[in-house]
Amino acid sequence: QETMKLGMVAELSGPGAPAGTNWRDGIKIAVEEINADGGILQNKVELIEYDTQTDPQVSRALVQKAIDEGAFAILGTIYSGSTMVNMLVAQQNSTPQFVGSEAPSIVEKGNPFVYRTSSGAQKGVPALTAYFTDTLKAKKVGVAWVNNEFGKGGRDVFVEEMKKAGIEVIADVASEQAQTDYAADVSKLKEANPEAVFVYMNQEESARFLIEAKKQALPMPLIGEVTLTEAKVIELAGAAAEGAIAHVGVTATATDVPGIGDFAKKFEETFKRKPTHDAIKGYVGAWTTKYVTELVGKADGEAFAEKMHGLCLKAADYPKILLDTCWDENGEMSRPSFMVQVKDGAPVVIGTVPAN
Amino acid sequence: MSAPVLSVRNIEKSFGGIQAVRGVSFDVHKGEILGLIGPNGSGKSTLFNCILGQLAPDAGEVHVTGRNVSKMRASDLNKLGVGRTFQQLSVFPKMTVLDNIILAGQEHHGTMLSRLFGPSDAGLTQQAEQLISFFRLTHLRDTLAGSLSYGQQKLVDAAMALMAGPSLVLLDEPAGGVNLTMLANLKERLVTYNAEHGTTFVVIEHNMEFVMSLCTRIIVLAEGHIIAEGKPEEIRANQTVIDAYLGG
Amino acid sequence: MKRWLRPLLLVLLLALAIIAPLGQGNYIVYTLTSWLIFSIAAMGLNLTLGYAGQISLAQASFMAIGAYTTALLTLAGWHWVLAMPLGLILCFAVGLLLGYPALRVKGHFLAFVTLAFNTLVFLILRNEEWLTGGSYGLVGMPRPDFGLFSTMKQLPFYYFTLGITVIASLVMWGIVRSPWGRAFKALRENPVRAESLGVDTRRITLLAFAIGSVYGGLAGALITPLVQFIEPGSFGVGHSLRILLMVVVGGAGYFFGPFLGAGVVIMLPEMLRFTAGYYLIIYSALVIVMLVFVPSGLIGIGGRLREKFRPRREVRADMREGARLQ
Amino acid sequence: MLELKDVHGGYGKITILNGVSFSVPKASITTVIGPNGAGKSTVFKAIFGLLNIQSGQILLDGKDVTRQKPRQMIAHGVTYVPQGRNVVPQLSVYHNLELGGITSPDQARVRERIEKVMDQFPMLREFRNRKAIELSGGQQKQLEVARALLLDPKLILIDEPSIGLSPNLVQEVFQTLMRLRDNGVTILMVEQNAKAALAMSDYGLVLELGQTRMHDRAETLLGDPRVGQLFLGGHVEGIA
Amino acid sequence: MSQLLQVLLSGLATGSIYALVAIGFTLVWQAAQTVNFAQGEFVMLPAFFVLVAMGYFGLPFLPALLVGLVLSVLVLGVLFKKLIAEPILPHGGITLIIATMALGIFLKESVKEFYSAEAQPFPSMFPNDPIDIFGAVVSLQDLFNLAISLGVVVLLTLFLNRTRTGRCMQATAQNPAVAEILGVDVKRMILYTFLINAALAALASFLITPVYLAKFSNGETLGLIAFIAAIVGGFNQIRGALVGGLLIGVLDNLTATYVTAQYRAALPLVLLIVIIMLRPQGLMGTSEGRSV
Ligand SMILES: Nc1ncnc2c1ncn2[C@@H]1O[C@H](COP(=O)(O)OP(=O)(O)OP(=O)(O)O)[C@@H](O)[C@H]1O
Ligand SMILES: Nc1ncnc2c1ncn2[C@@H]1O[C@H](COP(=O)(O)OP(=O)(O)OP(=O)(O)O)[C@@H](O)[C@H]1O
Ligand SMILES: [Mg+2]
Ligand SMILES: [Mg+2]
Repeated sequence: QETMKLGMVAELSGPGAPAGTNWRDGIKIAVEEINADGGILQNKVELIEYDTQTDPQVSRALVQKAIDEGAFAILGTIYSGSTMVNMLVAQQNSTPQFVGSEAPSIVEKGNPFVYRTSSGAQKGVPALTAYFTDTLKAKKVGVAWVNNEFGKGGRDVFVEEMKKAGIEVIADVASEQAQTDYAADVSKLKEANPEAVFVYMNQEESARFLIEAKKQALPMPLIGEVTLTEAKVIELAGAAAEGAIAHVGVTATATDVPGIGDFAKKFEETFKRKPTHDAIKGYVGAWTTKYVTELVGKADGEAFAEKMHGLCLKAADYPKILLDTCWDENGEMSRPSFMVQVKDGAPVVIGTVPAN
Repeated sequence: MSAPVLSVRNIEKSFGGIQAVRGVSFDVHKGEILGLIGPNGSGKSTLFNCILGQLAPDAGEVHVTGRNVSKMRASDLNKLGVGRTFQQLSVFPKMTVLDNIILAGQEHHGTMLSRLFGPSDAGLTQQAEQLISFFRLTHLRDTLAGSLSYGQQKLVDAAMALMAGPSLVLLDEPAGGVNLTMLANLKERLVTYNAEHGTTFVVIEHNMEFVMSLCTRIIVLAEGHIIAEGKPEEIRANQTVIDAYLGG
Repeated sequence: MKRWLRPLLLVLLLALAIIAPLGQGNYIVYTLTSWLIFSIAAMGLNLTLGYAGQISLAQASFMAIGAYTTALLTLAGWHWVLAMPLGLILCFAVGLLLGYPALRVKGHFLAFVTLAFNTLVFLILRNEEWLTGGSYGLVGMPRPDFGLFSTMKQLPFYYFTLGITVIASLVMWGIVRSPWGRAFKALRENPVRAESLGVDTRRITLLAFAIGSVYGGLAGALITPLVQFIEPGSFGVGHSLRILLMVVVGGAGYFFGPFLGAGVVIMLPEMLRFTAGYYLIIYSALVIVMLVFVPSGLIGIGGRLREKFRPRREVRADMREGARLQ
Repeated sequence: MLELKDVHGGYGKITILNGVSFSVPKASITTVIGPNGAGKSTVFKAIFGLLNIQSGQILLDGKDVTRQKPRQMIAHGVTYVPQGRNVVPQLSVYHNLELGGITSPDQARVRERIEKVMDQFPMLREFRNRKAIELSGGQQKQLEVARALLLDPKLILIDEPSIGLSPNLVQEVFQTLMRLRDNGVTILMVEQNAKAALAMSDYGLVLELGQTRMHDRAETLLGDPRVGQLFLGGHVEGIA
Repeated sequence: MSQLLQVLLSGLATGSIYALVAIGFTLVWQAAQTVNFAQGEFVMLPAFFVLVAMGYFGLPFLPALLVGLVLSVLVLGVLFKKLIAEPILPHGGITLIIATMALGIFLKESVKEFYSAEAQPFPSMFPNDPIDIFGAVVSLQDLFNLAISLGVVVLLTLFLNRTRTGRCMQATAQNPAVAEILGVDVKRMILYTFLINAALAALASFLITPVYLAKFSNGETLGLIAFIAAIVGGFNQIRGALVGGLLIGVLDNLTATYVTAQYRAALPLVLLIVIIMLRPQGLMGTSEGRSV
């Protein structure tokens, strides 16, 4: 029995560390399960970790290193800036790469070897539009976003979507990564007084924003994509998270989906904390690598790419994919998703959104 | 008679309430060795700093060979041939003695660009070594100037002021800490310069033997004013000066 | 050091640099290349900080200017050889500009001004999307092709960078051993005295910044084809601090300090990677330990060791001349 | 009182002192002379614990004090006024003076003494609230000398007090030192202003190349033609 | 109107936090003539001591705070001084600055590896009740922060300038050679400096973390902004840190609200550069005196 190497290249230190470590830990669980299940093509899987320090240049070097050291697939990175660089290397070496990044541009470069583990912003955000038009019947909205490539991507898609839906964006509030003081942001929104605010930030930023919003008693509903209702955000923001709404691709709170419940339980037992969205993404990425490699029948990058495009995996046949999932010819993914709201300090699924 | 080498007109300088220099004027002519003495804090060093552009005077003008240099920067003034030393030791501590002295001369040779492409010592090693050996520092040529003894640094300082071959030199306490034998050599050297090149000197000094035997004329400053002026023997006999400065 | 030892050592080092990447994986070659590039950037800062004593926390922003200029021009179809000099000229001009505050403020105030400048450059790169691609960065810059010699592959690109590093070092060597070098040091040690000796401290200060910046720009111009992707985040204040770290760890004010420093800052984490999550902890601890034991930088380590194992006593130099009073 | 026995020492690997031996009797003034770079200041540093002593012994009242720390030397009743400028730049003149008596348990007495020395050097009173750095060179030196008088030392090491002081103040300082000697304080002084210094001293010490060359009564040294020729400016050597 | 008031008040509240951290910079400068680039991490760490004391040892909040304070003083004060500051200080400021940069990485990464990479909530010492002032909202916590930084500035200024120990500390920083010759216990003065600094960092940590959340990377931005605040205020005056901190807090909020959010980090910097150019010694700083 041989071993097959999986290169996990992620943001284990630097600003991306929270996302990166969750991604890693999700993958760790997946690899453990895969090995218990006989590995990939009867080969044991060895996971090698590479820390990019959240630095794109380092990430590029590390993807190169992982491939030099014999990795047959790459898992990572999460920050779009890094992925944009290192996906070139994987492409040059015809190595399949599952990424956690959500920036639209990743799948627009015609790279056949890069695949998402969650929908990009250009799929996730439009899924929300219906909520603004039908449920809220909003005419004027605001957007508060973190000014990095992640936030900017989401914000651009949102503004575009609103225009299409005929909704006016009357407050467009950018904030810095790792910002701590949201007083100005919130007071600007308060002054503009839109009917709802789309909040697109990373975890702690979301929490700090929510806290300030509560302090200044911001009256309108706050709606986010993925992060805003994550367990971590609720833990950090406490009562201030109450009522926040988000569209979530796949959420650990959707425990009635059997695979998700199992994963969440196992994760909590192993790491003593709740899995985040990033953990699930890593988990799904690792399992997909197994499924697709076995579908192809050998570790071959070209064939893998061939197989991936237009592939749909049903949760019934491939339980660890968690939800029925498809990848299009660009590597973009689609699957059903949820609307979640924080009620009594816990996220509750308030609706499902079909795959788009 | 030609224009004085240095003409100081009505210089005033105060520091937040303290009037250090209160309207001082004097002329120095070519070939003179002028002594500037006065009690501690009478404004001598401040006057030097105003003359040489290290401090901006509140009022007054300075002329060097007839040219108004009041607003001129110290480096340009130096290029006009005005050299100086500071009262406080001011060698470049982490450079060798040789480098210290070459530096003092290099800016007077060639242009900025020619210095970049020319020889690394600007052709000054020999001249610098002569000065070094004159001040009995040959064995310290490649030592960092900061690890010299007080008196030795004082000598390097003086050598630096002389290196560029200036026509007017202002020395602030050149004798302090220098061994008497070496001081006699220094005096000899200043006199030789003065005689051979007509170099003009203005010297602040508290060592009366040195001042009285070196200078051709002396100005006494007290509380920012000139209180006396004259030949050394006149000053030595002047009762005001004795009371204010020399002591009984 | 004996007279023949130094050239011999240099030839040896160069030979080492030539054979080092042979037979290594792409990753090692890539890392060696970034070592050379950061050595260039650190060499520039070493001039500004180590020789001329002007604190600058903005070296990364000059890398950015060099990198973006080269990137935009090569993307527009220019050859690197034409794009790079333009970047350097721009860096020289901006470096002069940044030097102006240094004429007025010193020490930590200067540190602040340069730091603010770095932040400003970062924000412009991020916000002016029409030009710089904003936070998405620029991607797909070609590596220079010289007809017979194409640098597309990792190894040729390494030799290309090595060549440029050698040229840059020779030029730097020329500068620091010329009278300019002496004037830079004089500025560091005692600007008032230097001014009184005819050193035009204004001009020398500005030059210290401008030349140092050009080296930053050159490093940036090389990063562009190396990584083939640039984004504002790679040129933030943190990266300036990292270059500062290289200079001090190597030995500020010593010619070879930057090479050592860049080596440690870039290679050491690579070597420690086997320790998984702990490598940054170990790395930072090692840096601290090193500074405690050789505060003058790694370059001083040889002397320290010699001192330790072969302690020598020297008699005072004037003993030879003999006493005059017996 | 103070005795040095064959002291060797220096900076880093360079040995500057090559066997310095002498003794200083109690309640006397000894002036050290010698060319620039002879090692005069280095001897003071060696005594006060600021130098790396390679071999030899320093005895104070018969007790071995070799390699003791400056703070211990102060506790033994030794104070030191170094060459050059040595003030705390951003503190006021008064607070600089106060630091001179910082080790004394009796602060009331220190305050009294500060008033006394300010009588002696009126400039200090006038400028008591100014920052020390703002003073002129000579004013800073006065501050330093005054600061050394605030404790009741047994032994004062004073390195070229005359640098920068106007002639009347030099006389004032010398007289103060003589008064102190008459009260039983021992004084070891370096002076280039050697004729005046030797004239008020009991003993003289000639140092050259880090070795003691002569050690005798001050009058004897003043009268010695070799000393006069070599160190007191009696003769101008050929100019190189 | 109420928006302007809100922005000003919030700016002051944030500014007082910056001030509290900035004081550490000026203190270390005044007493050791160096810059502690790990200051931000010094403020990040104590909160984690408290979390460990509460989480792993089950202590209630107040005793845990006490444990946090003691540990901070030991680790950031005593250990820092003995292992890093003392050996490196004699070799000049810049070397120590670099060492503290490395220390910053060390602390940050250690917390991340041994505690958590994720942000943690942190309980507040003071009630977080909102108070309405003419339509603008501040929390009680904000008011306490402001009052405490004011108090610290006054106390420290008095200590440094009015007590003999304080002056000995200044003497040690400004001219250690002279201090030593005069019999000042130089090592002890340095120890005092770092002890006070550590205690201050712990205090700042306990006040800030409820708002900022406990996270290993908090020190980066905080340290940088506080450094800038200290400089702008004039490095050599404790009260400068307060003025600098408040100024930056207010400017930042005003810029973000009324001018540009994209460049909110830049505009205050540009203004501050202008200030520095006009007053090179900083807003509250005094000039260092004659140089010739
Ligand atoms: N930068 C300054 N700030 C405040 N006061 C100053 C400054 N420079 C000089 N002074 C004051 O101005 C007066 C004159 O000082 P200056 O240094 O010119 O004296 P001096 O004649 O050279 O004395 P000395 O013989 O002691 O060197 C002194 O009272 C001094 O305290
Ligand atoms: N810090 C130092 N490092 C290395 N060498 C030094 C240091 N200080 C002094 N020296 C050397 O030691 C020798 C003696 O110096 P010292 O200061 O004792 O001389 P000195 O007799 O006091 O001279 P001066 O009359 O000039 O004050 C000199 O040759 C000097 O170069
Ligand atoms: Mg003077
Ligand atoms: Mg001496």
